[in-house]
Amino acid sequence: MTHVPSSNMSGFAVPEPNARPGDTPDFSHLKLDQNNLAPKPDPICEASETYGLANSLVRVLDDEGQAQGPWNPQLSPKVLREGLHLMLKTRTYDARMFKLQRQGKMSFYMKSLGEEAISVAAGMALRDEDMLFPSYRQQGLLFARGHDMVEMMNHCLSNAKDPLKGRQLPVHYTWAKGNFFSISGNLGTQFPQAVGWAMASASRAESAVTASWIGDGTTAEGDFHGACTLASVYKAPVILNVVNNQWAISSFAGIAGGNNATFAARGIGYGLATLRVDGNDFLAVYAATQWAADRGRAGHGATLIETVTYRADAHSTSDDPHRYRPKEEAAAWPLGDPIERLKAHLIALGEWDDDRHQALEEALTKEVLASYKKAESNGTLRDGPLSPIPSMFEDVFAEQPWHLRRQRQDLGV
Amino acid sequence: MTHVPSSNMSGFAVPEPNARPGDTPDFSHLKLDQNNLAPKPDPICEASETYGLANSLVRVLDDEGQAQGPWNPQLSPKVLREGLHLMLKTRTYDARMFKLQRQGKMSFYMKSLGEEAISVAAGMALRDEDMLFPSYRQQGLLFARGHDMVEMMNHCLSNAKDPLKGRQLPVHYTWAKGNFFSISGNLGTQFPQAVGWAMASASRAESAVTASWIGDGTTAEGDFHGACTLASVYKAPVILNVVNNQWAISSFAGIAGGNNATFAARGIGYGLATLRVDGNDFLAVYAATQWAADRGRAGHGATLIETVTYRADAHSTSDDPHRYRPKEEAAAWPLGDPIERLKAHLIALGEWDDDRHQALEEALTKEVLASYKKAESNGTLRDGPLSPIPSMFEDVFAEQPWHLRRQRQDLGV
Amino acid sequence: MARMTMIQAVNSAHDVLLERDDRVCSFGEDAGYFGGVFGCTQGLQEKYGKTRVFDAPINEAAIVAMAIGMAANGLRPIAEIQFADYIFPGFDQIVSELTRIRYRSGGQFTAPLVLRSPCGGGIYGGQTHSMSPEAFFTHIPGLVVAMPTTPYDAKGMLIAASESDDPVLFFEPKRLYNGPFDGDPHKPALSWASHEKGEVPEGHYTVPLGKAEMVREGNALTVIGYGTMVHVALETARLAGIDAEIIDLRTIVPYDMETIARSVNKTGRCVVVHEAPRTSGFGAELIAQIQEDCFYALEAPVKRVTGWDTPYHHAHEWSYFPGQARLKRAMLETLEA
Amino acid sequence: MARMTMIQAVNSAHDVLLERDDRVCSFGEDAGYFGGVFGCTQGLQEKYGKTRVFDAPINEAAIVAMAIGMAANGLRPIAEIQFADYIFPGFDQIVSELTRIRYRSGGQFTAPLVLRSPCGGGIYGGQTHSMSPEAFFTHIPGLVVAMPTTPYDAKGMLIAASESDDPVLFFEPKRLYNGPFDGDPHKPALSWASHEKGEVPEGHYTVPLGKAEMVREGNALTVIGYGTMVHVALETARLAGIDAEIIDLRTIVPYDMETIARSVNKTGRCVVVHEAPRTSGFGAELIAQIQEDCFYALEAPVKRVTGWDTPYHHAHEWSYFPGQARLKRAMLETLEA
Ligand SMILES: Cc1ncc(C[n+]2csc(CCOP(=O)(O)OP(=O)(O)O)c2C)c(N)n1
Ligand SMILES: Cc1ncc(C[n+]2csc(CCOP(=O)(O)OP(=O)(O)O)c2C)c(N)n1
Ligand SMILES: [Mg+2]
Ligand SMILES: [Mg+2]
Repeated sequence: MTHVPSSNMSGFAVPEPNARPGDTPDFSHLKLDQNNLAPKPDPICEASETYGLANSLVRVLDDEGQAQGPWNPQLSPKVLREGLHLMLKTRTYDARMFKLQRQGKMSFYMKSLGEEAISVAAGMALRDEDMLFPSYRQQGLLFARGHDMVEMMNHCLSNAKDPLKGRQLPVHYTWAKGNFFSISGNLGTQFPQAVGWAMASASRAESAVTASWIGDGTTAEGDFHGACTLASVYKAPVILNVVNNQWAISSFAGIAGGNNATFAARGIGYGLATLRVDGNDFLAVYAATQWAADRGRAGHGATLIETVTYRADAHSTSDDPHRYRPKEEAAAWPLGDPIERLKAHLIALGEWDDDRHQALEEALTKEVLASYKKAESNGTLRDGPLSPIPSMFEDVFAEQPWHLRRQRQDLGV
Repeated sequence: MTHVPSSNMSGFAVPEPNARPGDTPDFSHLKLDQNNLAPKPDPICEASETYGLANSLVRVLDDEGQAQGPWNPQLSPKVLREGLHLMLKTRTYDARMFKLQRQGKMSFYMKSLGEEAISVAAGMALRDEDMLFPSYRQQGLLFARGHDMVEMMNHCLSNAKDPLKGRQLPVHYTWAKGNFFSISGNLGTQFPQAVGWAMASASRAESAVTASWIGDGTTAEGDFHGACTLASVYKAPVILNVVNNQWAISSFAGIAGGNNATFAARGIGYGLATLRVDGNDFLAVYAATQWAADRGRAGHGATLIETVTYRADAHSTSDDPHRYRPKEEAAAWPLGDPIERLKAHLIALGEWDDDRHQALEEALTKEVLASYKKAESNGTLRDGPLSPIPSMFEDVFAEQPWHLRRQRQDLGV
Repeated sequence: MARMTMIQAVNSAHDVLLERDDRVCSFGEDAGYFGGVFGCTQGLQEKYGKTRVFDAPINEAAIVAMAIGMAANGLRPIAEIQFADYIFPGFDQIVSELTRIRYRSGGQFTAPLVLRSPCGGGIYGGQTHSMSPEAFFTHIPGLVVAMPTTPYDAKGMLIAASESDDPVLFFEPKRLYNGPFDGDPHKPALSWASHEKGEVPEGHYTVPLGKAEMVREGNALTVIGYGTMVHVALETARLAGIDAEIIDLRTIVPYDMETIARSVNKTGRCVVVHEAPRTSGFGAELIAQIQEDCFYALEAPVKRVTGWDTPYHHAHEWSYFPGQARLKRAMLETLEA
Repeated sequence: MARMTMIQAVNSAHDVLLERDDRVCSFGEDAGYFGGVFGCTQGLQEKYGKTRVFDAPINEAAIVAMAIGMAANGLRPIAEIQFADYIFPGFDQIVSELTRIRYRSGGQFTAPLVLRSPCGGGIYGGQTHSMSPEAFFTHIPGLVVAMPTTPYDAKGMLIAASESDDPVLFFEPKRLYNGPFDGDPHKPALSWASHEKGEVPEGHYTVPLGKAEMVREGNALTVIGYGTMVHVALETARLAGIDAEIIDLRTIVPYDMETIARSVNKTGRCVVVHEAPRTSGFGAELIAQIQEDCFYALEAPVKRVTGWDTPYHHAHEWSYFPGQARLKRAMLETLEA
């Protein structure tokens, strides 16, 4: 028998990231430098055939901007340019909105800088009928679905035309017509709801699948487990995406258990198909989403996808990332920038060039500014006009009960 | 690209057990007939070295009652007889208490018939200092720790000497002196608490480990995930046991996702050491527990153990299993009966015989009866005496606040 | 008309709903093949198939969340929480999600669904099978909370709940499942067969939510309760010969303040009763509103007869349960105050 | 004596506790290296090490459960729930476990620990960063619920909470973190430096739990509140020139009924205020008890000034927040009733 010392505890372990402010960024633990290409099983394979992929990394775009390997979705240059356009649109929008928050035009904002491929590629790979249950960092889905930028801004400005009537923090969009669910401020709650939605679709024999997104930190919530359990038990046509951007707010993925296993590997224990994907690779995200959607549509159940990426800016307008991670960390991120990578690929294909890129950037800047002007004319949180005050008391119930009527009267509105 | 039909949903899946009342029992899906012996890694190995064991089955006692393979804990005949004694004691106690409930002596009871090895072997393999956070079906732990049977019965009878002052349903024991935590009626809550306890032990550099138990059905709760996450993140010296007895109440393990992966495999996603163990094999449970305890004591963190067993009788005194599973299912259980198997092993070793077994059974029956007589003399729920009524208002807070004092006065006690 | 137990009435409501409306589905722990640990959905899986009536994993948060997703996507789920004591893992999905979806989405999404759960004590269930947690839920904007007192109401209210466009939390007093219970544990158990509200029509009917029922008229004082306590109040008044007016709230939120105020303004005296602990129990809300709306009519303080601020005691169940003796004393004190 | 913000006072309480008692540890989401999103534990990990002050996974149930296990095993954890709005995933561990362990084990195990959480609105946090969920917790037997109003109380009460043998839920009104707030959003923000209760001793002291503070004496009516609303009440009374007696409850449960009754019996009129929704808010409990204990002294109904029965509105935050105008009107109506 092994000799085991009877007491060698010096306290429990509290994992720390490789680098804190002042340290040199270090992503070696992620083992992202694997050069062998991940295989691509049939989407209607047994879940167990995907387990190797939980510790691998689905990539299409190599470091030279070439698309290769079995996961190459073989998209037309037109679709690729569309992807680039949408990612750049998302980024331009984010940058402007962030600034406007700083100028007091809205109460709050959250960017998706560096993570644009995750939402845009998924949004493009899915069908319009497919339902989306996002977190607060997939605004790219809205652009991919063609949502109106002015309406998005109306929401963020909490103005009189905010479709959410000023009731939600900025970036907590809802867009029923776009099959985009109401974003919650409570982490993870949407994950099991998405499974319920998917089951309802399946019960009517519809072909739509449902996709949901949560962050690495949020995987720790009980609702993550609830969702995986439901998805497994009922073989629901759902795509459960974990966006591993390495950080929650100030705590790194290791505080969610990410040091000891990949998040994709969580799927193995439920018998779910699992993929670990280069989240900064537009083509890989597109292909993985398509694969999972095909699987779900074919009645083969759910897929858990971990997209490996990096949150390149602050968590939200409320925080300063330089207080908990090295300033240089974003630049050192080994999977690069999703826009730069797709751009390089298009250029390598001869389907894009720097001039067109610059022109696109300028056009988008103008579009965002013009939209903002329009939205601002509908009001801002600071200066109004806002939604009518009596609407505060509406939509609590289908019909206003006596006590809310009284309260409205109490307020004198 | 694979051709995927665009709509072939005919509803989501709702898994069903292989056999319902009237059907022939069928356990083929469990793949329990594997003959190759599971390897035994060093307890301080990397967690990944155990992953194969999540889909294997740690066994020591073969079908002929011979102990074999690397997991053989090489216990002395004395210890083996002790194990047999304790399992039989548990079973005798259970049988009597169940009957007494039927006779109205107590409000409720739950047996552990067929699962005695899981609690007794673990209880014996652990040290007295090790902390236990059981569910309601590990009464064998109390016997293994030498708890007083009369006190146990006092609790179940809710009488004047019930250490829990009549406040808890029967079988929801607490025994602080025996390092046995307060059993909760709320499923799964003890699992993450156990991790906290283990962390506190570790923070004082104590050598004690903590063990907890939940059922297959309970793995679906969020607290299962919370416990695994905490255990993984903080490398806590904890043993997380999933007792897979195939059934929750009327719903089978598949409703917790057990059709699509083993419960042991859940550990892989957290980077926990994982073992799947023949739960009706006293020696295997002993060895696995010892292995996990060694690992925890050595500072190598948590182990998730699935013990595969079968709930051979009703869920509790409130249900009739023949309404949801075949009458013959228990008899068809391929892993046999833990007591019969250990008995056969001892007999094969020449360390036991049928006469001694019968004598032991008779002695235990007498012991249980005598204990019951004593306990009954302290009162029963039906006839009293019970704990003093004013004690209803004690132990809510450390000191009784004014409102509880008032309420006590209101009741006139 | 058939006599039904409350279990049969609940079952019949499901049957009617499942039959009439494709969108209705029903699930919960042990609720499928087995038909629920109390039998409320018995026989329905066989009748309507596995995707209409089915077992759920033991995860109350996931059960609520699944129901939300389904309801938002056009179904009309009725989910069972096996015991009200076990609803708390799902509390976040109820507080933060279910009851806010209509509001936060500006009406773009709704989640019309019913959560059913057996509540209350009186069956020696101890602290984890006896809770009456309704008060927690009455503090959540956007949730209808209801509790029937008879088989007739159980069926009619459950149908109304499922047809409502609001989420409804539907508590069923398990002590009333098989018969009315007047709070005296020493009497032989009564059955619904002998109770007029045990008469339950087979088909579709509704009992409207938000409307209390005056179950006894009187002039001396008003007693307000719901669920089991209504039966206790009726028998207490009868035995003590008190001219009490007794209101069965039926829907706890939104409560029927009109009926309450009318009665209290008439009697000038009031007692509220519930099984749940006293502090911040729903009685507090009723009293706060009654003293606001009926202050000048009140001739005595409104008394509360409630469970104690302790977990539900197992062995001393009948010292915990606010039975006839306590209610009678409170009524007499209120009359004499 | 040093002037401190409420954040610094909370931090200082931790520092004192961690320094004096090995058993104290502190954790929460972002609470370790970063020191919490509001900075309440800033600098403490560096000072006391990673196993005393550390980050927790984003799972509030697991945070509560871990704290329970640690407390039962001899530690004195102080766990942070990042926002009170996010406490609900941990609700079951609080209702079913934390608050029952002493009771159900017959006193063999206890779980003395503190859960801290910033609550309340006034920072445009919308419906998920503004809740005042205290009422839910006041209905749970076995839980002390407290909310400080000043830096001085925050430190003294937090130390008392950690030294108490009962589990304490400690809500910190985040709108008061950096300065007192009287409910007028148009005034420039005040700082604690200019407030006498911003004076906070460096070392150990306690402010006892269960004791209210009379923060203003008066004869015309009693106003009862806690947290931010106390500052609103003080300023409202001052500006309106109403001779109000104002009680800062400080500990919500068990509440200091003696102080309340003494005041209401004196003034005969009362208003209760809280930010939480009205229905089944804690005001209901206070009123129920006041009308029971002070019925014959009351000259007018007790009014509630509260948040509405809706989620906390984002854009119309100041129409949701029960500010001076609403409070003044209620006070005047109560005086005139
Ligand atoms: C239930 C709950 N707990 C805590 C929070 C506070 N919070 C908001 S975002 C966040 C970090 C989330 O990190 P991650 O899941 O990795 O997502 P990311 O922001 O990186 O996209 C936290 C702790 C919350 N919103 N909800
Ligand atoms: C939170 C919670 N939900 C539901 C229940 C009701 N319940 C009690 S035991 C049980 C089945 C548990 O099955 P399993 O975990 O497999 O344990 P076993 O009884 O087989 O040992 C259920 C659903 C409960 N006690 N707690
Ligand atoms: Mg993240
Ligand atoms: Mg089981």
